[in-house]
Amino acid sequence: MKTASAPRASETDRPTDGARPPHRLPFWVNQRLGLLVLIVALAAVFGLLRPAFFDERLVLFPLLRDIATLTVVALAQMVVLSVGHMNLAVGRMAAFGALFAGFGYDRLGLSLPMGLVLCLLAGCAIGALTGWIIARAGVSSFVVTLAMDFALLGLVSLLYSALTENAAFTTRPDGLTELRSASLADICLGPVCGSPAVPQIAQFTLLAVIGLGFLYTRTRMGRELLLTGANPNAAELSGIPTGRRIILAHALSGLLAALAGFMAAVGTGTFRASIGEDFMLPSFLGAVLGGTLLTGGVVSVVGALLGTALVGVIRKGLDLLGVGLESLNIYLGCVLLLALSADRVRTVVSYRKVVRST
Amino acid sequence: MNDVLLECDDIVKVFPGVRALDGVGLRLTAGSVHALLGENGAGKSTLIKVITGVHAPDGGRLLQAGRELRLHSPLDAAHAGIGVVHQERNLIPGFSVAENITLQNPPSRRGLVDREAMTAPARRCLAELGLDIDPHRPVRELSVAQQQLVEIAKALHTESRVLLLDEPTASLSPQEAERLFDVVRRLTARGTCVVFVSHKLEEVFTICDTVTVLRDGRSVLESAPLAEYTQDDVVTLMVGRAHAVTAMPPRPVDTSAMPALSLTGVSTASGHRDISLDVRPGEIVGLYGLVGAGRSELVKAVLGLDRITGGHVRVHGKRAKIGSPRQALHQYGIGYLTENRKEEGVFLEQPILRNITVTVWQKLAKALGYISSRRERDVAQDLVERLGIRISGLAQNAGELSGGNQQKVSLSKWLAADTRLLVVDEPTVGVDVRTKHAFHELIWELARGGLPILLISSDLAEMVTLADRVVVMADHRIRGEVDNDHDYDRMSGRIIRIIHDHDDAVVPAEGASS
Amino acid sequence: MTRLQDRRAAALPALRRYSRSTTATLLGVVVAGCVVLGIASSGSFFEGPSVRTFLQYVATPILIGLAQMVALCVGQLNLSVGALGGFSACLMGVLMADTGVPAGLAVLIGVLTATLIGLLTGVFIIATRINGFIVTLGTMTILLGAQYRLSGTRTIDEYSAALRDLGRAAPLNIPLVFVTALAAAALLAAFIRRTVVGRRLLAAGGNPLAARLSGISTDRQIVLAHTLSGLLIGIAALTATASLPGVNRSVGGDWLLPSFAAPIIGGVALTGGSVAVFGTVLAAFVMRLIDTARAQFSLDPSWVNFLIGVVVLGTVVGGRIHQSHLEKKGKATGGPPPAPPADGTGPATALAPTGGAR
Amino acid sequence: TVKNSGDTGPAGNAPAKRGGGTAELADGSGVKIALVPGGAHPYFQPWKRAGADAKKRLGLGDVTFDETAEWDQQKQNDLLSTLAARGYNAFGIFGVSPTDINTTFADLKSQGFAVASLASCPAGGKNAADFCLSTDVELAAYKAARATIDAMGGQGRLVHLTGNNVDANTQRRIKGVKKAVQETGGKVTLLQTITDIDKDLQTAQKAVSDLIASKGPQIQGIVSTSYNPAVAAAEAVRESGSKAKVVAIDDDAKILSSVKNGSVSATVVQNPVGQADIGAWVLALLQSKQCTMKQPGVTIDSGSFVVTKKNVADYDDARKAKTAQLKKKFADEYLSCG
Ligand SMILES: Nc1ncnc2c1ncn2[C@@H]1O[C@H](COP(=O)(O)OP(=O)(O)OP(=O)(O)O)[C@@H](O)[C@H]1O
Ligand SMILES: Nc1ncnc2c1ncn2[C@@H]1O[C@H](COP(=O)(O)OP(=O)(O)OP(=O)(O)O)[C@@H](O)[C@H]1O
Ligand SMILES: [Mg+2]
Ligand SMILES: [Mg+2]
Repeated sequence: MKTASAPRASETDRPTDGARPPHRLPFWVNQRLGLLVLIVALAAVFGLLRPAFFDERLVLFPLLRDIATLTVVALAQMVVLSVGHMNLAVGRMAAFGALFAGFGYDRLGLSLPMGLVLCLLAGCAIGALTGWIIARAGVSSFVVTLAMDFALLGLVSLLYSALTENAAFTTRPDGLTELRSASLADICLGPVCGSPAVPQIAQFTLLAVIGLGFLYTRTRMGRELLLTGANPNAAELSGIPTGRRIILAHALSGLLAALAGFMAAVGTGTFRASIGEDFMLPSFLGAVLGGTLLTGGVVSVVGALLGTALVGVIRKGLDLLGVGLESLNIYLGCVLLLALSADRVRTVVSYRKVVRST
Repeated sequence: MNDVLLECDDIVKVFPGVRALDGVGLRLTAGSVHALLGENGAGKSTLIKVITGVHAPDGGRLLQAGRELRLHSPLDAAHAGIGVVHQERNLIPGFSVAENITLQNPPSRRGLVDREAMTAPARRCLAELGLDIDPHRPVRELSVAQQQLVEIAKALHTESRVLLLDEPTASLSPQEAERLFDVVRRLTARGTCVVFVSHKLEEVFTICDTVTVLRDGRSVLESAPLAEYTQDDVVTLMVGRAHAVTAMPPRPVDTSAMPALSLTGVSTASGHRDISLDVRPGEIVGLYGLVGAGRSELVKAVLGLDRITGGHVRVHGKRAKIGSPRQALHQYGIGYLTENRKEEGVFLEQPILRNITVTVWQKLAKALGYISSRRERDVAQDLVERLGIRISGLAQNAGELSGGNQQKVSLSKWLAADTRLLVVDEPTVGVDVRTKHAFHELIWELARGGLPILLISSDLAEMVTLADRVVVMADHRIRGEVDNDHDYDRMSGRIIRIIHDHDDAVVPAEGASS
Repeated sequence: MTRLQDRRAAALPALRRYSRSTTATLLGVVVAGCVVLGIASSGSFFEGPSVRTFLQYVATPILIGLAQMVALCVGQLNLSVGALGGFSACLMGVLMADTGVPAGLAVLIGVLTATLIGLLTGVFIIATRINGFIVTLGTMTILLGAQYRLSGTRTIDEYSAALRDLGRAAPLNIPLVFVTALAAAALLAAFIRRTVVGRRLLAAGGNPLAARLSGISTDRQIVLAHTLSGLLIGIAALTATASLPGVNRSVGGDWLLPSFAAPIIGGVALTGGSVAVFGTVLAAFVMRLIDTARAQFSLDPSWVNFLIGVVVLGTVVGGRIHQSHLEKKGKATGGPPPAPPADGTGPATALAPTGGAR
Repeated sequence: TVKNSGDTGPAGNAPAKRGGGTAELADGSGVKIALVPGGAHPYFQPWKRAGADAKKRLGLGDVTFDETAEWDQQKQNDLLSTLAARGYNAFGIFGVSPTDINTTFADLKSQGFAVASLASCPAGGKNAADFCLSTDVELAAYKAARATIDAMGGQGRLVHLTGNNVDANTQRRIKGVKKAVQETGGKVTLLQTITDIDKDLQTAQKAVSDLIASKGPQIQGIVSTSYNPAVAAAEAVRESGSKAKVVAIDDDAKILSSVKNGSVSATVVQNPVGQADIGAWVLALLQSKQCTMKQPGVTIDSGSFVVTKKNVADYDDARKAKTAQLKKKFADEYLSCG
């Protein structure tokens, strides 16, 4: 059905996580590879301009910690995008989850892992509720998650105001401070220790990436999620329980959002209402940059990680160059668009080559 | 009358991984009907898209009246007097029929569209095809076949010297097709050249004068007079070797068995009244009717996609309340191949692999829902080979396949899922001769194995080949029933009579049975 | 055949009714809301100053909602609504206050700049084939930077008194800015319904491939949509500059979400091909009613947010349950071809094929 | 507003001399100070000039002003470590999240940097920075409310406009205003506290207009403890001809001009110049190891002043005097040098 002679987005962006790469296209046409190359190239440029870019403790560690958190946020969005929906309440679901963790630590005296479990359960529950409403009512996910965003925005502030003095739970369970600052350097196998650049909190991200990667490439659920997103009518007619898959996607999204909220709280120190306020745009940006289609049916787990990393690296580099606020955003936007246009040239050239070689 | 209107010279078109056209030539003369034939994926639609400016050719040139013609967009083609009906329906769902028909050059005054002025020409084009629909209705409310006709009406509206019809009759019944041929004859009499693509060779031989046959993107026969060839010659050219039609082994039906699906006095929200119908194990029941008769709607209602307002549905003797196709599949084992492949059949932007295996995941899944990609691929590969689907890899997107191959993909998922009752709605739309035979054999074999099959088809020949009995529907009611004696002419006569006699109150069922 | 025609004649109005039901619901909500507020304020809600205040602030949501609607119409999202609006407003302010450009000229430059930026965004999208979502996110970032560079942290207010007077003028208590917004809405509705160019725009959104095959350049429509979107944002910026106490870097800060909310609540599908000018206007009214209610009942914003969310979610679920109840009773006749339940995207998207540059 | 910086130099040096030379910075060339506000806001703009002046005057290695934190604690943390990587070794910080900022301070301290909490102190009474030099947020709000009550003539109904509800500083402001209202013993009542309207000017304007449209006649005073609502309130009150008195906070040019034209009765000015000026000086002393804090984590009020039409011309003198006095106090009481 493709009619454009130039490659269209869907032709060249097709990520490979969900399926094997179309074997007729060589590996370097892969979009994720393009992102990786961009990231490495930008890091090299920034490293040359400011050698401090490779400072493990002061630059790479926080950078990776940020990427770790925002990747989970992007994954939370990606999961709903896979069924062709959106979750405008990602940030608020993160705050909602973090509220429960904070409450658990502060009032119930839970241990670190138990609090996390409570947080994830809360996120999953609110996500499932959202999904249920969407599936049941058949109303656009945009409207429902927007309404959910409002409801949670109000609820979370009300609960914090009622339960705390300064709109934050400040009790810290044992291990929280360590989790925040621990890196692989704290894990040693005999004399060999890991890199101090890699934060331990990234383990959650790793788990999420592997879990979702497995889900989307290897399992029935993952495939059914994608097909539900690709064409809900055809999916329903093919015997896929689309309603249940929609609920599943939203529940997973809530769970991941809550995980991100927990990670954000660990990163800054307390469980507060403002967690997740700025999650919405990065969630879309990371996912979409990575090759996930807003129209559903195509996701890329690794892409979400790379997309998030690209933005993180650009921002970090600009910070290191000491770009002030009056130029920061201008450069940020320009670098992003230029980098992507450059990558687009690569894709077009590679596509032409493939066509010529056929 | 023998002036050449358009000439293709050594056209090449390459997609990543396939040379869809590899040096194709074509000469179109005024006042002729030119058949463009070839198996699924041979490159017919691609050639048409090159001629209409959708694809830029990677080699070769187009000549119009001896001068080279460069097309940069479909609009250029329209300006050059080339009209087209593409294989896939391409209408704007939210626009009215009239507006779709006049989309190319809407009547307007000073930039303002003139809605009144578009109804008259739209009515005229529709009337030419004998189609009676309100031009103000949005096309999303029309049935697939009606949309197909609107698409043709749209092409008629742009009065062109060269008219390319890519499988226009695929989902039409012979009666509608005949109307179309009248139109085609009128056009050629005016000096238009019509290019006609079809897999129904009978049609081709009734109306075409010249023929080009494509195989694997090459023209194996170029602009030759059709009269010099027989149907078998053409098939041999298309397939590349002699194509023998195997006779189907006899298949007895136990008429006393309990019906697998039985409708009694069913009426639906979409207007069906008093529908009674039985399908027994091992039986192929044909459901025939003109475009818009309500066959597809009836099945959809049975599958829970529309409300049943009266009567009973029994599956294997038990009263059934089916709420969704999913329930139909998993609880009652009913598979439904939709007629609307583009919107409900295939997942265009998804790999072929997933398109085929979607119905079997539940069976393949092990602990944690893990699906071994090897086994999945085996299932798909097996079907791809059985149906001869032309793909460049299982990971290719279904949307990149030729129309007929998409249909096969849509079909194969129901063959993969072993269901206890199969409903197939226009199963061989756009499927080439060889595969159609293969498919007929497959259906036949399934039925021989005891599977009850409800076959909805506008292809009367297909009905006559496969069905045990044909139930005729018109205007949302069952008008009669004919036992199949596998004689095309006799059958078509009887069926037409039933359809046209329905004003005379109830027509007694011809033949026998229920 | 006659029976068939009868049936059709009966089905037609029913279908029309269905397609307009969103608008009808919204109209009902607006009327009911006004009545409730009127009673609660013991009539003062209908007095001159209240009416004026009410209408004064409907203008912005209408204009930005329409701007977003035009982009949605061709299946694009415009994330730079707020940033572009804020930037144009600051540009007008700076031109008048700092460089002494006469008000008329400054306003013209501002609106034209917004239009031009919209045009460039569109051109960039089709030239690079990068997802419009990412591109507008990029332009959003750049424009935010530019806005800050123009205005810094100050509030620019030393500009034309005449412009401000116009911004506040309200003959018969109908503010001019509101009239401007309504005029824009009417013109836009006429443009899309009546002109050939407008129909092309809608066709390209409804089925990009079909439009292309009918000789309509989808690329051109995308550029046109972004340009129009820019123009409407420019007008929104103009009304903001005229009616605000001054312009600063916060202007446009909360336009993004309302710009989506208005058209989507008004019945526009995210997938393109549908417009609902009246629905968008009504949705803007609904959102404004909530503001007013908040002031009228001295509600705590947390409670307001919570209640909005819960009420919308409740209505969504309740409405659907009610509808299926009706269907069971067989009262709904001649409804549209049934979409599979729980496809989550509503009937409008059920048929809209995906594809095209989004 | 910082035209006084020329003479703060001598004023700054004076107490140092009296301290026996010990509090006078010997060599600041190794000290690189970063002044990091929570994000862009008019309040922090004086830091830029004051920081640059301090650099010149004290001969510091560098002083930078970086507002790219964008009101996000995580971004601010990242920014701080990036600044550390760029070689900055002393930090004057306005923490985005008062409940989280101690963690950040502790991080920086543990890496051997001098840290000052400027313009806001961590929530919860504990301060992990070397010192906190800030206006008491609650006190400033209290003063603003008092000023409003005075302007209202000691009775009537008051509305409080402020920013993000779930922010520790907002909660403190609300407390401050409530306290002032309570002290009137019922003569003044707090009609409403409207939160979450500082995000942008249009929201603020809409909220204020709605308020005046629905409750206009009942309101005698409006106190705004954040920027955008103050701008909006001044305008709305003048427009609608309401008799309500508006009291704002901070001394952005727009607010000052409103004070001058009478649409704002008073504004409570804090002391950002002093914060940056003294902050930089003390940070340099601490980072160069010339001095230590006698009592680490001590909180010092940088002062707040009510500015009305009467003293709008010369309120800066009072602020300067307060700054000089603070310097002396630092040299005499808080620092132990040598
Ligand atoms: N956009 C595309 N991208 C990649 N391959 C394509 C694309 N369009 C067509 N092809 C390939 O080109 C070949 C020719 O396809 P075409 O649609 O012309 O076949 P056809 O002769 O019309 O077949 P059918 O009878 O099934 O309609 C097929 O192998 C098809 O897979
Ligand atoms: N009385 C009617 N009023 C309105 N629409 C009708 C009426 N009768 C038929 N139609 C239209 O015709 C369609 C009937 O479609 P259905 O798909 O069931 O027919 P069919 O017998 O399968 O024929 P085909 O699919 O070949 O058109 C309906 O979808 C509807 O759009
Ligand atoms: Mg074809
Ligand atoms: Mg049908």
